[in-house]
Amino acid sequence: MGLSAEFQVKDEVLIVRLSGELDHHEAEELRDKWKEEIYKHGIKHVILNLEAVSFMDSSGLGVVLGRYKEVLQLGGEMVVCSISPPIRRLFEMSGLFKIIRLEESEQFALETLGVAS
Amino acid sequence: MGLSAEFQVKDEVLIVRLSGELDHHEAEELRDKWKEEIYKHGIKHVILNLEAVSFMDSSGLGVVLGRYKEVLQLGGEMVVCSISPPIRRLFEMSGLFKIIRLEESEQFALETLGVAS
Amino acid sequence: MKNEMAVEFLSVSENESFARVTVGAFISQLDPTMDELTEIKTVVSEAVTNSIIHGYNNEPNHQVFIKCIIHEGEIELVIKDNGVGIGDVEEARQPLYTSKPDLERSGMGFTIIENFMDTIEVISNPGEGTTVHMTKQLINSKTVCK
Amino acid sequence: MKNEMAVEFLSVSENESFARVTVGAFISQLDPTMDELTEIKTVVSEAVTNSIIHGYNNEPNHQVFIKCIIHEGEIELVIKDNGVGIGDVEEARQPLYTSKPDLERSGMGFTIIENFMDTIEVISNPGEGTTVHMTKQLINSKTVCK
Ligand SMILES: Nc1ncnc2c1ncn2[C@@H]1O[C@H](COP(=O)(O)OP(=O)(O)O)[C@@H](O)[C@H]1O
Ligand SMILES: Nc1ncnc2c1ncn2[C@@H]1O[C@H](COP(=O)(O)OP(=O)(O)O)[C@@H](O)[C@H]1O
Repeated sequence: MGLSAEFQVKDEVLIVRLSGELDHHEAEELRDKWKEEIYKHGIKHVILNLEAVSFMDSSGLGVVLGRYKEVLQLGGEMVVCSISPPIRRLFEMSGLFKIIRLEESEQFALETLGVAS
Repeated sequence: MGLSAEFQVKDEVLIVRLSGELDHHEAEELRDKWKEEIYKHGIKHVILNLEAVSFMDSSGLGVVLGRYKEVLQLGGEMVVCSISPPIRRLFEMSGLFKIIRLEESEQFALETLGVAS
Repeated sequence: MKNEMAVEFLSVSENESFARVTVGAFISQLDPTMDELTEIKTVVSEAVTNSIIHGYNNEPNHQVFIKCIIHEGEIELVIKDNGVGIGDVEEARQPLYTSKPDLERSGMGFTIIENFMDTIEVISNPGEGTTVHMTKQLINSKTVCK
Repeated sequence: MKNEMAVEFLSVSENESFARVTVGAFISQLDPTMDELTEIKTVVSEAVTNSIIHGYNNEPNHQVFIKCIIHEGEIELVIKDNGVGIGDVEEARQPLYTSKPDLERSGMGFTIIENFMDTIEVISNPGEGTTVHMTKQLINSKTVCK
């Protein structure tokens, strides 16, 4: 079924909406596209919307962590939203919520970053 | 995903509605239930509604042929309806439409058998 | 892209749908049409069912083998058992021929395989099991390659 | 019911999802919960990915092996490669440990497997490949049996 990624920029926030299955096979292509979006638009924060992700494993965690580090260097924040219970467990297991903030919806996440819509 | 079968009697017509996958594994159980319904209710004709059948192979053709022969002995007719293109091809390949009539919908099939609804 | 897999499983009827899903998932890498996917799944179902009920006479403790190779839009599919084998392959391949009419077999298995695949070869001898070797070129992939 | 299957395939990343679907289809015979199905698929993904990128260093021409046995609600799963093997298994199993940080590995593969399965045993030596042997008892089946 594969993975598809949609990117949208609002002020200095990059919104990343993923759908499908995020495994090692999909992770590499996603990393390249995502990196490009971060540097092309000169953004600061990233909101990762996982609502439509039906499967994710530790390779997915790897890409998220990689982008987190980049955003940190830009002085920004990463916020993840609309996460399903199984993926939430992966994030919890690996302590990712200590560094990446969780919000219920994209809307909430945007507001916490000071972006009106 | 398996197969489920729903039986309904209208006058002397037995309506059989199948949904799911009809292969050899499912065929045996279906045969027993279907036979029982034919003889329990003293019916004459059978309408087979295949609308919700997502997969069927030659083992499925075998069960249908088996019931056709029983209905023939009861002096009745078998009508099949709401058949998808792939299953239609199976019926065509095996010449089943020479002996089993095809109708578009259950409603049409009932009317051709003289049952008002 | 070339890719290859082999799967084996016990000769129980529960595994007929497992075999369909497995081969279906593998060939979906070639991006087949819905019709092509259905055709391949049907073919797998026919050959695996034959191994279980004819090859192994419905005994549950034997192995059925599938090998699938995909290469530039062509599917090569081999389904094999170590069962009783077939004495007269030509007769067995006739439409409506079945050696087990009591089991409500339609005798259409081989005919369906012939219709849905480009080539089929049946290698079998009594006591030596049966190997069904099939190929099919997918339409889209063909157009793309030429 | 006892059932058993074995599948092998080339060490290419396209086959990670194939492996998940195949094992998922097989264990669905035990009627697992959605959570249990996701857990098993995740575990398959972790171990198969490890064989491909660590065991075979991303070389596409090697074989990955999976064996799955289901018996009274218990799943036994073995995922194996003939790759480079692991020198220090204990270190490898530490959370966040990875030998390939450059590939953006999270080092969470073994930890996830440990969390999602009841038991995991890793048999590996440098140059001798890696075998990951896991078991899991499904909840419903357990309740029904006792
Ligand atoms: N794997 C097999 N092992 C032994 N005999 C087989 C096998 N496959 C097919 N046959 C023989 O070929 C005949 C025709 O097969 P097929 O066309 O699939 O019809 P059916 O399965 O309905 O009998 C079978 O009845 C059987 O005698
Ligand atoms: N099949 C394997 N072959 C060789 N080394 C492996 C294998 N599986 C795991 N390893 C080693 O164990 C380490 C930890 O694995 P894991 O927890 O899955 O994290 P990651 O895959 O993110 O590195 C890997 O970095 C690798 O060094």
